[in-house]
Amino acid sequence: MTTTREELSDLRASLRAMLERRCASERVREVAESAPGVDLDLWALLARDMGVPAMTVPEESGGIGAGPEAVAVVAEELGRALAPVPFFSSAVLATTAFTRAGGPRAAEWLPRLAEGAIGTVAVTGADGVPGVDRLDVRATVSGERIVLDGTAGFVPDAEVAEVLVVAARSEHGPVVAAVEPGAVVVEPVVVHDRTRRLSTVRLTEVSVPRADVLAEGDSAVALLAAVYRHGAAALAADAAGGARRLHEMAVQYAKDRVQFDRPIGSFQAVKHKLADMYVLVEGAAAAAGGAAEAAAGDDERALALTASFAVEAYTEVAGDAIQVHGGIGYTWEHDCHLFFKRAQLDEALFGSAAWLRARAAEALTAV
Amino acid sequence: MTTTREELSDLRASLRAMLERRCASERVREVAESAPGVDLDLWALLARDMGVPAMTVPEESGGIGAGPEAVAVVAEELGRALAPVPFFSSAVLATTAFTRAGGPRAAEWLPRLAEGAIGTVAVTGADGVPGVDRLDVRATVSGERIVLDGTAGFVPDAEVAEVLVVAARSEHGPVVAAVEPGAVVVEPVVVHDRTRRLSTVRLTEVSVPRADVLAEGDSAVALLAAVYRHGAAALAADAAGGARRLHEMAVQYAKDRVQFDRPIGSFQAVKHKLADMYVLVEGAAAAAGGAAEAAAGDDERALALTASFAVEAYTEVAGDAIQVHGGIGYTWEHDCHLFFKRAQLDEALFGSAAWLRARAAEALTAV
Amino acid sequence: MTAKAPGEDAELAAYRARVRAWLAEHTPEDWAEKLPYADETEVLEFYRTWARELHSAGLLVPQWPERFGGSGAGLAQQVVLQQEMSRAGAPRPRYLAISLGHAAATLMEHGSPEQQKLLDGILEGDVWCQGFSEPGAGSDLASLRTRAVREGDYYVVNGQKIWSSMGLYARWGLLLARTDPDAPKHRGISLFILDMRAPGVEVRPIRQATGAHEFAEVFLTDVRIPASMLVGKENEGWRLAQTTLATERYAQMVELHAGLEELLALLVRQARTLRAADGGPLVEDPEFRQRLAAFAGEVEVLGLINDRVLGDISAGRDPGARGSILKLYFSRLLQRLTAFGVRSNGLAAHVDPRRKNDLSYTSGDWMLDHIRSWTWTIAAGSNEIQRNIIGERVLGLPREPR
Amino acid sequence: MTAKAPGEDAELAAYRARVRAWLAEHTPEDWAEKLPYADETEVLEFYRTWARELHSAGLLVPQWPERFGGSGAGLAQQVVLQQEMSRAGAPRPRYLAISLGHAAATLMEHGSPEQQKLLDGILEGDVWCQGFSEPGAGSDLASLRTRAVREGDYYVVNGQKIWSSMGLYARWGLLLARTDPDAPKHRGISLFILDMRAPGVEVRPIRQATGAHEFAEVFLTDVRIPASMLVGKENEGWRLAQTTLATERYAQMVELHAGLEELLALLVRQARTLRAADGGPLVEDPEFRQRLAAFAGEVEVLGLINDRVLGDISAGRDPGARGSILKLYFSRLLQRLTAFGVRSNGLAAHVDPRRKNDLSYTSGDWMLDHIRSWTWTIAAGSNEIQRNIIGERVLGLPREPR
Repeated sequence: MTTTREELSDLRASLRAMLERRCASERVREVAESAPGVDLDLWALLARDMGVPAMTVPEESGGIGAGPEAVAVVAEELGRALAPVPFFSSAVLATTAFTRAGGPRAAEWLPRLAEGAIGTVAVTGADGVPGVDRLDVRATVSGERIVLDGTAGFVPDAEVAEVLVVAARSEHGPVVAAVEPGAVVVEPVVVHDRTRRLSTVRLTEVSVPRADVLAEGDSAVALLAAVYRHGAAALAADAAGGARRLHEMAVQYAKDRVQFDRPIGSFQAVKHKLADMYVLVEGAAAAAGGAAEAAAGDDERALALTASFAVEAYTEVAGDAIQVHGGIGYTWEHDCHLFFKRAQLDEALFGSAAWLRARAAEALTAV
Repeated sequence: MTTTREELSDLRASLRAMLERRCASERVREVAESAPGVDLDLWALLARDMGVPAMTVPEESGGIGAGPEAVAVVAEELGRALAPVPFFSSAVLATTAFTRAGGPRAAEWLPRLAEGAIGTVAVTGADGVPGVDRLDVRATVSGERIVLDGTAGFVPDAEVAEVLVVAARSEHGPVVAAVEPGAVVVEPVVVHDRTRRLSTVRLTEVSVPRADVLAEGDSAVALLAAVYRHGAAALAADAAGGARRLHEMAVQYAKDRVQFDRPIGSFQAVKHKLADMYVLVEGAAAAAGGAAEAAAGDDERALALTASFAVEAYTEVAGDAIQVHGGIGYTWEHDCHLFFKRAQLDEALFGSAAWLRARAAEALTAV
Repeated sequence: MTAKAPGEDAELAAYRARVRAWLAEHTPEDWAEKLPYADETEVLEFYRTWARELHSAGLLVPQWPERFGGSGAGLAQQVVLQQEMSRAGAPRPRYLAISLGHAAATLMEHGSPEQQKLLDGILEGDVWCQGFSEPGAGSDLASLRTRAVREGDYYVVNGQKIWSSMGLYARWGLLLARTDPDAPKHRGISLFILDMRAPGVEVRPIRQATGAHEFAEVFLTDVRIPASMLVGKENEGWRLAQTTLATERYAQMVELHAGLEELLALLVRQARTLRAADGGPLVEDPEFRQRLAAFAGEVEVLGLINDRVLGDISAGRDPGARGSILKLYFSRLLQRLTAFGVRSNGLAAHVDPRRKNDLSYTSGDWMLDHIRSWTWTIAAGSNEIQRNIIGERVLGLPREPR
Repeated sequence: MTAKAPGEDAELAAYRARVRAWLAEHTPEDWAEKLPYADETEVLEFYRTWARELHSAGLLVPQWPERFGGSGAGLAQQVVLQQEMSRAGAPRPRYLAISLGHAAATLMEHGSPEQQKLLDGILEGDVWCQGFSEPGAGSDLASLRTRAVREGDYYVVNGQKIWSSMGLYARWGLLLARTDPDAPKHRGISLFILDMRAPGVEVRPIRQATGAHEFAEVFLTDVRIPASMLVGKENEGWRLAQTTLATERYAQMVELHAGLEELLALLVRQARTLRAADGGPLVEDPEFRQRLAAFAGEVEVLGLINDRVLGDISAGRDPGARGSILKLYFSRLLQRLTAFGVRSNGLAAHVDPRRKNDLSYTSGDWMLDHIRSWTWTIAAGSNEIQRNIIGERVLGLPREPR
């Protein structure tokens, strides 16, 4: 589905309005301090009133099938609000996995995901790094079933997921299967960024029927590559949204805060820092747009180049924002550190900037 | 020989005074545009009046045997003046080689070098990179003689050298020998930095008597390592001296140049850049001192860490100095570019910053 | 550069094929090797000829409106043209950069019909220069002192210009001069078209750190400029020059971006034979690869930012001060990328090919390209000025007290 | 740290052996694992005990003059002590940083005999805090508004302090307050010793981004400070605080430098089991190695700069404003090095060990250490202020117009 510029602009405005109402930073902090650490009410609202989870689900599977620009807009606004909702895990990762897999399990799950059911993927190594060669779950064939053993680390929203897509290595290449949450052990891992919930997922002789296998061999490789790409693109958009918000905060502070009888924003040291940050913010926004296109277009090189730029720009902007705010920006009560920690996690999750660049370098140096 | 702080300070002052008189930038430009591109008159003067080449030669070999601090002071002042003299090639590289070699050839050459005779070393690969494994000259034994074949690149002052110390690879490890200039082909290589003269040295079946072999095997490895270390330390000092001079120029310009009805140095954009440059300048000076100590003390790790810092700081200061000077600093008539090009060459010559760091990493990660 | 609307693909592909075929047939051989060693007159003649040839194929200024000799080509076609010129290794007429860019934009937007006739000369290869900066007015351009006094049908101009790009080679110049000495700084300045052959115009080359003479000083002594060569209204030259400069920056960026991609491609080719610090092939060195990819990412994102800006412009939306963003971003990227090229090439980057003429910033002589990058961080509003513009005009931060 | 005079070697080696033996015997076990999870009172008691133990061995303040309880140890011994504490993994009494540093320096240099008696308490583990910044006076410290009015033998103090390091735990405080409201900014300020248990002193913790409470707000309502607790002369507190702060910075740097070396060593140990972006061992990755060596070079050079400064001080030469250089250099290095630690450790760096107390910047929790680095770039004169100081006081550049 293509979207006009005006539609995108409307989407952004209405989503921002809702999030400013329902997901102010007090609410983010409240969710962070309580179980399950995910704002299920907000998620339900986003599903019901805005159709957010449906946007990434194809029309033929009961979704809206929005284009990459629209998905990027949603991810940006969620990042801007630090929204603790399972958009990344469910609407991006799990939805991409089922969409690429097709078949009966996709037909079963995609309509539910579109309505707000939560899925996630366990497709990284124990250290949370993506890549078929980095998986620490092994699959062995046992008659008509496949048995999974091992660990996937830093799995998002596994505590609240109703279905997990698990990737494993086997003798015949990778295997991707849908697994019920009851079959695995989910151990929460508390990270500094409290707006995201991550877990270690352990599988001990988890026996899966053939029917739950979503992909094998080459098609599993392609499915996983797509999941990694869309994941990186979503994090890039999250970064672009967060960076812009932080920059707005810093600019406002620089206009308000007076030192040496002048607003600090009148000093070149601060003004020029804010200008450099703005370049990064505009770059991150352009990069997030490019990453969304590249993910949809299966362009590995462009995806890696743009996504790595965006997440790294976010960490830089976040650090500079603290510096501009001075002591105040370093307090627990101020929101700077929430963005800072999310920025750092965006950079590391589902493939760091360095991991992405290593992939880009493959394409750049291919003869 | 140890030197007091006051003696060092006197040395610096008298050398600076002489160089300001005899090696102003007009003179540097004049030498650069004419053959042989080396200021032999100035070198003779430095030898006669200041004992500069004698400082690196041990007392027992007819020199002064000054300590590393004094040598660093000399290299700094020569770098500050962009002096086109064979200090690096002859007083540092060749003198270190003969001193470490000892024996009859050293006894012959060290007193001459101390008086200002010019020697150099051809101990790098064709690409000018140091390292026993990077040599592109091969040595084969032929009866009582050794035959050298191959190329050494970017050899300093080979056009005016009266003796060359050549390193070669052989079946039994490296060989280092003293070679007469007449036995080799010297092809000048014009580099952007016109204050240094570099050449490609080609050897075709150059037959050397056993007596001219300065070191073989492990002792050759040690000799070469010492030459590389002292070379890097001298370039670090050159960098420290040049960086400080450039910074002084930039500070003065920032005080004098008025834009928007104010001296540009009153703007934080310029003021803070000059402050950051000053940190680099002070760092380069401390690093050059550390590098001199480390070279004398055979401390590979400290040498690599400090020398790489200094030469890289110089390139940064040089770039920033152009920026502070604006358009004027970008003209041929202004001296900024002379320093800039020398800074770049200091970084690359005799092992780049990256090359040095690769060596430091060996020491840093050794179990 | 991404984002091609699906509908355009076939048409664009046909355009690409046509451009590629033409360039394959017409691109001069060995120009990149020979031209830098040629005399300036030869170089100028080469570019005049090449510009005329390009124009005859509709490839010099496809983006110009038809009435001025272009074909009103859109952004996508411009991008394709630049990509194909990179691919073919075709010369870009850099001596004509101001002629085809800022001068042409000024004439088209603000010129009288008489002035617009000069566009024909541009298509014939006339070099234009800029007379903006003065010895006392660099970053603080508005404090310029060159005076233009109306005397009947003429303005009589006296003063001195510096950093006049292409000044040494120019047939015409865009000149800023003060026409009202009593007005506040920005207000009393007018924009003129200066005949560089007029009596009283003296040009002296400025030799740059690269050895080239891209810039010149221009001395103006009782130079008589016909009043018909005043562009726009008297005393409104400042605003006029600023807006055309800004617009021009966006258009130019398509070519600048293509240049960065050329530098990256060159570096990858070189890395196949260069060695890393540990002696292994540079192209396989993880540090080189990480940095290469980081630079490629920055280049990619520059293209995306510019796509957005050009998209806004072609949709009639104000791009705001994003020209400052682009200049700041591009110039710093060019500076760091060329530094990376120098380092990657080791001592080979230091060898001086002793070229006589090369105004390119993508000459492949990494050291000169690196040095030349300072023209981008200093000229046409230094990066410090660009940061002020972004801070004050875009972000609304308070000005400094004077 | 290099440059040991040849004569000292045997003596220093003996000192090193003695320190090493003592630390091997006395360093508390598992403190680094347990202490961050302990209650604040336990932590304070731990550090008090440890400080007393160190002092009994002459290792708490060897650099202090003998008359105050030290042994007048020189720079070389201090460096050795720091190196050996790093090597032994011994706790550094960071809660006492101000007590042993700035407070002690102030008392020794400017304190009356009565005031100097407080040094005994410091050696017993008394925590001191600073009351300098105010909500409206951060970077612009001289515009502080807390008032101290002389009434007989007392000063009555009213006002509010913020970013008071160790405020929550302090027995005593160094307080800057305005005693002459009519004097120009810097002139009317005095320095006091504040009894944190005095009536009218209220301390509220500030929770930082790391979760720790290193800083506090201090509210002062009609607090009566005996006139004998005025340090130096009335209205000269500003200069006094500045000079002791500067001197202190040099001495502190020996320990800070040792901390950076600990971080580097930790990172090398971790890199042996971590993996690079391409899946290989991180410790063998050329990019990691280049960056590691670059950081190690910066750490090495910081030590060398500080050696020079301390050499100047001990020879009675004015180190100038090199304190600003050291702070600028150290804080940026710490920030970038901890960022590198975060990146190198991948997602493991994000796991929150949920510690209750950790004021260290070398905790090994790279993310928290990284966040904490902003206290160094912001507090005690932000880096922007340090650059102004270097530009104006060292380089003599003109001040900005006000």
